[in-house]
Amino acid sequence: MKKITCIIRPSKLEHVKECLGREGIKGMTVTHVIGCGLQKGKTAQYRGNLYEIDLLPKVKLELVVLDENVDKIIKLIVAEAKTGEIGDGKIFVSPVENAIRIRTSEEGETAL
Amino acid sequence: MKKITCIIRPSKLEHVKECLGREGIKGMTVTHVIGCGLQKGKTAQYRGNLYEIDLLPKVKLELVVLDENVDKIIKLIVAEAKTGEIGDGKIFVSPVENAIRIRTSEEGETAL
Amino acid sequence: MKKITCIIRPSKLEHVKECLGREGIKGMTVTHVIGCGLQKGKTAQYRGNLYEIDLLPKVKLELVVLDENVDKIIKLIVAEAKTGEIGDGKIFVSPVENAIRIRTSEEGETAL
Amino acid sequence: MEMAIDTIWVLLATFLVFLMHAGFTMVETGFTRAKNAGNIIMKNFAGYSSGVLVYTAVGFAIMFGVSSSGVFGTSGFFVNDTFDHLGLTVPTYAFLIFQTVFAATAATIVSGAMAERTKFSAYLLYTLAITAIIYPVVGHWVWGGGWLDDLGFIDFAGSTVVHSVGGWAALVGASVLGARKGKFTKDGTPNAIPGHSITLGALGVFILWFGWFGFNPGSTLSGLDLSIASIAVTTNISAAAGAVVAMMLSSWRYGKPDVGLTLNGALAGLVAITAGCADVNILGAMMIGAGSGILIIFGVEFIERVLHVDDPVGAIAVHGICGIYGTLMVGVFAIDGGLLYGGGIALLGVQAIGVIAVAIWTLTTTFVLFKALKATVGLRVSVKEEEDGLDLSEHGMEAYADFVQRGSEISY
Amino acid sequence: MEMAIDTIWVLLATFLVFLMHAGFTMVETGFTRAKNAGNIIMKNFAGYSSGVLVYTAVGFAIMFGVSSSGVFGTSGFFVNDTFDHLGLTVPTYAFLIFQTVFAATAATIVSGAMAERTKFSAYLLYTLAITAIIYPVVGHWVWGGGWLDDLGFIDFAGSTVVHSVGGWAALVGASVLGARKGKFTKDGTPNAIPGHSITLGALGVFILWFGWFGFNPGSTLSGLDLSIASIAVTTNISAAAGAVVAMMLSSWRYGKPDVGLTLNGALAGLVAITAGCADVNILGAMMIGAGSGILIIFGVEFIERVLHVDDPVGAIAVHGICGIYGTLMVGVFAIDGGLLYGGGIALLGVQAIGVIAVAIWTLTTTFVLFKALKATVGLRVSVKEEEDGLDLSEHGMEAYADFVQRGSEISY
Amino acid sequence: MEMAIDTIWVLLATFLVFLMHAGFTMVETGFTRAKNAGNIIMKNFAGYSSGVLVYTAVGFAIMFGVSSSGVFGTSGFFVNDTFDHLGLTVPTYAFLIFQTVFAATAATIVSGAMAERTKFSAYLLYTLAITAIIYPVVGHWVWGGGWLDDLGFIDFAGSTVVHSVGGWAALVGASVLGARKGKFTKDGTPNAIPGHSITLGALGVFILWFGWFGFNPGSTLSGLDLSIASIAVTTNISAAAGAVVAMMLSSWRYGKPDVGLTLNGALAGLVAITAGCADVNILGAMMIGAGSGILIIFGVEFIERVLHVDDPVGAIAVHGICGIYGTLMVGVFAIDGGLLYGGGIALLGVQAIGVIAVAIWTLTTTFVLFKALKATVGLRVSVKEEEDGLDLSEHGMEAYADFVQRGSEISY
Ligand SMILES: Nc1ncnc2c1ncn2[C@@H]1O[C@H](COP(=O)(O)OP(=O)(O)O)[C@@H](O)[C@H]1O
Ligand SMILES: Nc1ncnc2c1ncn2[C@@H]1O[C@H](COP(=O)(O)OP(=O)(O)O)[C@@H](O)[C@H]1O
Ligand SMILES: Nc1ncnc2c1ncn2[C@@H]1O[C@H](COP(=O)(O)OP(=O)(O)O)[C@@H](O)[C@H]1O
Repeated sequence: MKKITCIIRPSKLEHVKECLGREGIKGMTVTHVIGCGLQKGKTAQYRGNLYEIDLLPKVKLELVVLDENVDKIIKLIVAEAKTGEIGDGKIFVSPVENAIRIRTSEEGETAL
Repeated sequence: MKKITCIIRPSKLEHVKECLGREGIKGMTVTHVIGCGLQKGKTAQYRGNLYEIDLLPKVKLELVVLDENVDKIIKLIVAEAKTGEIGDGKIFVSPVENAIRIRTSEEGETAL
Repeated sequence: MKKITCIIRPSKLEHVKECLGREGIKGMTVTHVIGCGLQKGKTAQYRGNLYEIDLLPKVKLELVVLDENVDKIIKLIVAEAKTGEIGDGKIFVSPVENAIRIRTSEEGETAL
Repeated sequence: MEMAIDTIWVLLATFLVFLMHAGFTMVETGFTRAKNAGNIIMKNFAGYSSGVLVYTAVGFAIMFGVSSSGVFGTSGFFVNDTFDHLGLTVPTYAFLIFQTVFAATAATIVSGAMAERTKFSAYLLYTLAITAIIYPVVGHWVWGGGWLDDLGFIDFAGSTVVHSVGGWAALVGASVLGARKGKFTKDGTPNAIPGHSITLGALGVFILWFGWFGFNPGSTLSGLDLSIASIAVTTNISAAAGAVVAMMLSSWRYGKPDVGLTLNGALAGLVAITAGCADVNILGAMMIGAGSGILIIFGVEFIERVLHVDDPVGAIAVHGICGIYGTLMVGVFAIDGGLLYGGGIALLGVQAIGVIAVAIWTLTTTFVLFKALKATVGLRVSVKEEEDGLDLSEHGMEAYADFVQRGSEISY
Repeated sequence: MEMAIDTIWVLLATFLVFLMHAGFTMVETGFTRAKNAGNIIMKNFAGYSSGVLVYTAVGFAIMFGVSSSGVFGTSGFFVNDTFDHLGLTVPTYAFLIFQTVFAATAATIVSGAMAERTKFSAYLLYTLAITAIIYPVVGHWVWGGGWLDDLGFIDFAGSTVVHSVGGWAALVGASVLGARKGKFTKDGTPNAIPGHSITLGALGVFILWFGWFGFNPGSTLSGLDLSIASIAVTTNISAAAGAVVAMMLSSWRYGKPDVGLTLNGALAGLVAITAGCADVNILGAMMIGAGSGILIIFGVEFIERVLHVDDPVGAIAVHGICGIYGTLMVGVFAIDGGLLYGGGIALLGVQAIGVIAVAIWTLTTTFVLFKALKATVGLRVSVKEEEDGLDLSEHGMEAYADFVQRGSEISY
Repeated sequence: MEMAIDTIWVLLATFLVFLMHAGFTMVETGFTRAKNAGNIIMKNFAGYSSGVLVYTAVGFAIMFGVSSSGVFGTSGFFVNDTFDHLGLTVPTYAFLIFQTVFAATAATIVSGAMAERTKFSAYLLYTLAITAIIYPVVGHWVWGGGWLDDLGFIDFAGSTVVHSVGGWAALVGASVLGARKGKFTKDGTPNAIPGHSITLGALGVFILWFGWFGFNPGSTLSGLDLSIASIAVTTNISAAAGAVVAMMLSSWRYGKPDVGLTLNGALAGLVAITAGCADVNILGAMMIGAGSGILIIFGVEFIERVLHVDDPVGAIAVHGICGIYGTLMVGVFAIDGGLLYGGGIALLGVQAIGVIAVAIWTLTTTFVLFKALKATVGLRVSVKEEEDGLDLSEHGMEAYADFVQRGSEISY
């Protein structure tokens, strides 16, 4: 099992979620985060003082999936979340050793 | 060291936290997330247009713990966070290579 | 590649971010979380009823970095996020197997 | 021209009292959870709107129609009759609209006490009943030439007629309904369930206080009556005293000055002075207000810890307990006839009779009403719906769609 | 002394109407997204402020100056002339400020319909044009001794003069501008884009309702005119009926009583009664309000699903459709001259002429205006700016800096 | 009947001024951080409430009691005397309550400038002192038959008496207190600390503007005085001009039209016109307002960058600087006696004397007061408490329990 963590643009969330759903990937956990990287921040002003908003709103998707699905999902997300502009985000893959479904106590792959 | 990530119902947070505390597990980090899976979303309406709220509020608990405690904690969480209805959530176990306590610069198991 | 997850005090976020930036570490994802551990909670009152706020606001930084940078970054964060008071937070290091930049489909270390 | 002056005064007072509905709405929504915010708005808003229609059609006639032996009015349904027997100095319509916004006030008090778990349809039916009959009957007794009026009962602007009726109904409603999930632990200790916006709650209290300047001084029904000035003063002072005392007492009892209870303290002072605002002096107003500041703290505790009734916004303590208290205090502090001013206990006795009569009437009718609603349409949403929040389950909406929220986590 | 009474009345009505701008601001911001909250505030606030200056300097003269053959006024620019020809019973300044707050109302209606995508500079220019010329010309026709006035057209407080002008301008503006990104799917189905604070939206509606008690009864321009009482009653009842009917209808059509549409229903009732508030009775008011409650539901659907125009707060349906409807209903329900009261269709015909004339004028002028703005300063922000939100792109600010928000995620 | 008309006018004005406290509360809370929202509410709410009690008991007598050689009043403590020497045309109580809500205004100005770091108990003690003595003495000089009144000093509704007193006290308070943690970097550059709800802040400004229609026109103390109409107009125009100019200037200086400063601009215009609202014409009002729009931008910068004083909501610039400016401008723009209308510099000189005298008095007394508070109960919370937020440390509460917040992260 692997965890796929994607940081994407908030405006892409709905679309990516739908596409994943169409591929049968239904389970995921979503967090509203802020992030920085190459993308330039925005200059804001407040009562005459300028300040930098350099942590920009992003959405983090976490999907724990079977090893064999990893590549397919990554391809799909890359295809659907891309705008080509700096700030499109990243995907990280990391190992997961076990998964448990709380409702049924099932363990391992069947728990996904 | 392992990281136990649990996605549970928000209404179970207090209870699970207390039970963990009673077992001596005090350290954890909590995030308000939204998630989808088998659980059906809700249909909402706004000024005559229907829309699907399919990302439902969940709470994510992250606990980094000693290897020997993993099973005990999982059992406890499964027992306490379960309602038996779809949407109870999942637990994921993943490897952690090191931990550092910022306050003291302690490393490894003693940092937990 | 490793993921460095740091839980720090919200008031240290700006400072840590700047110091990392100065070291050339620009990419990170930030989440507003709440956490508990050794730090004591606060007692709040509402209309005559007391209650414990034991999950205190923290900020979670996630940085995926090259293996060789891990130590340097940890040192830096420990130095900059420390106040010496209980509640300074933790740093966890975990493995990451792959990284993909959505914009360019680059994979691996060049994607960071 | 006299009539114009009186009409202007009554109408402006009406507008202020109307705005109190915004105040109630903000207080109730601010002091409850975000997941029920839209529902509370609807209860107040649709409650006011349907109350207006029903009171105009039925309630007004029962309250101010020609009296049937001092118990209820019988003429003027749909305002289709003269109301000459009232001897008004303003057009009937000015009087009608002033009374309409008052009636809606009595109804809306209950929505706070029953917040976060009541079925919307049941609430609307309750509103119709209280605006059409329960409140107008009491109103008739006291202000419509009924038997309490004849006895010499003094309730200038409605501590009893409006507030205690609302308070009693709230008590019955909240009891029959039961507490919110998570409000009490198994051993009966109350938990804190913090409101979602103290700023909106505070704004609501300010608006209510503002509206009360229409409620009390407006109840002279005449701008030529110069006592409007002293009524404004007593009203303001009692509210201030209620707030200050509640602040100090909450600080002493719970360790820190409690914001919610201080805000409630002002409302307590306003409710308490409502009966006697035209009959007491500055000192009396200060005493009455101070007393209400004490009562609100112990009242909230009493409702919650002794009666184990869950009243999210403290409506029962504010409107019920302080309404009764204020009515009785007229017997003590009235310059003319009060105990402290040599009037003996006669007036106090009459005040007590009024309080008790209204209590019996309201408790009985609302008990039957809520039980009937429970048995028919159902009074309470399901546990699942309560957990999800009434916004989603009753209206299919989210009140704060752009903000990340703490799920339904409650603090217990 | 008569003059004092009238002046007090007009001024207090003015103050209430002024507060309507707070109401509009809260409604429009509450029903749109958090990332545009500051921009909407600025549009309303700066729009009001510059409108005041321009109307005082130019608009007032065009509306109430000595008439040039019933089409527009020609004297009194910068209030530098007498307005004796109006035969006012209040000081010119009282009349001026009352008219000023009215004018700003017409202007502000549009900001809701064009919310979340309009350039701030373009919006300000539009405001100047409507306050200086477009609205004052219509006002002159109906209230300034112009040709519609001569025809016997009845628009007591401005269903047509204020609201339909705002509504038509909103329709043109929103059409020329195009829909918000994500509002319609490729096949034209509308998506829901929920507002960020239903509590602020509801507060706004309460404040608007409150302000309408200045708008309608205040339009007598005299406190000695006792019809202020019945005007207050018809106003209140129509709003209540609009809300109740919209609630029931939305519940029947969409499954659950919709909070946003119920709030809109009250506004619909208020707009609709504005023309006839002084000429209909309680029953007429109830009918007019009920009808507007139906119209608002179908109107919102029509604008969105048939015209495919994106109006985030429903301004076109509320002010445009219900404004026209209310104006026509005067021809039906007016006690004196209405179709149902034996007056034949004469009045109805005149009302229709007025509606059509105002429509033609407003559609033409605002079409030219918005096209001109589009061609010069530009009417719409860039896609990127729209995505980031206008707070950031137009004002470099965040409205809710301490809260974690859901990015720019919209529900489609 | 004359008395009735005057009384109605004064009372309604009182109610509007009362509502300004809601406005202040919303502005101050909106422009500061969520973690201090409850505390700011308490400061305003409890400050008003205790101010009412203290002013009624003591302040009113010092302000309007029989004068001791023009310096302070000496009779009527606890309103236990006649105030016949004032020659009022309204009941004493009407005058009392009008003055009470005014007094509380002066006090509350300071809470914004000292927000987010002041001890609650110290703030309350300050409130008592300013309402009981500091403000009433100034009031006596100008409005109570004191020496400035005798000199011919014109401050119609209180640019100096109310606003500059509040402004000076705010300056002293904020200076003695020191800046909020993180407000200035080590080299003294100011950082932005954005407020938590621009919508509530804007609502507050609208409410304040609304209340000002009681503040200024109400200060005639007579509804028979037809200048109430022109006062309403000058008030409105100055506010509008202040907002428009501040918007343009902020846009030019900082790149984009700043929402917070535009809102402040309107308040600046309101404060500035308060002294001369009855003595200038439309053009004068426009000039005064426009000037205040410039002053507010540079004033805020001056306070922050030159004086290095941290005033979270801009109270010192709005009330202090614009209060002084407005008072002086009476000497320039007064139709009767102003420099521009051939009156020479006599009036301007008197105005300057008044401004200076009030400055000396207020600076001295508040300096002693704040130093004394600092030395005894302590003026400032601990660094830890400030970081956690005053809601938690002073009241043990959370203002927005259901929302995920950005911790105490500030933008620097
Ligand atoms: N090294 C990293 N670790 C964790 N998150 C990162 C890292 N680099 C980028 N991110 C996340 O990805 C987002 C987009 O990255 P950015 O460098 O701005 O653009 P791009 O992905 O197009 O190169 C950032 O806002 C941040 O949330
Ligand atoms: N594969 C997954 N990866 C990450 N999170 C998941 C995954 N599957 C489920 N979740 C999380 O668990 C929650 C509950 O899952 P769901 O399938 O609805 O019910 P159940 O756990 O009872 O089967 C989801 O809302 C989501 O947050
Ligand atoms: N075992 C753990 N797993 C995950 N997060 C933890 C763990 N222990 C602590 N934390 C996080 O670190 C924060 C600080 O920890 P705490 O024990 O209070 O202080 P300190 O780090 O100074 O020992 C907690 O609020 C929590 O968010």
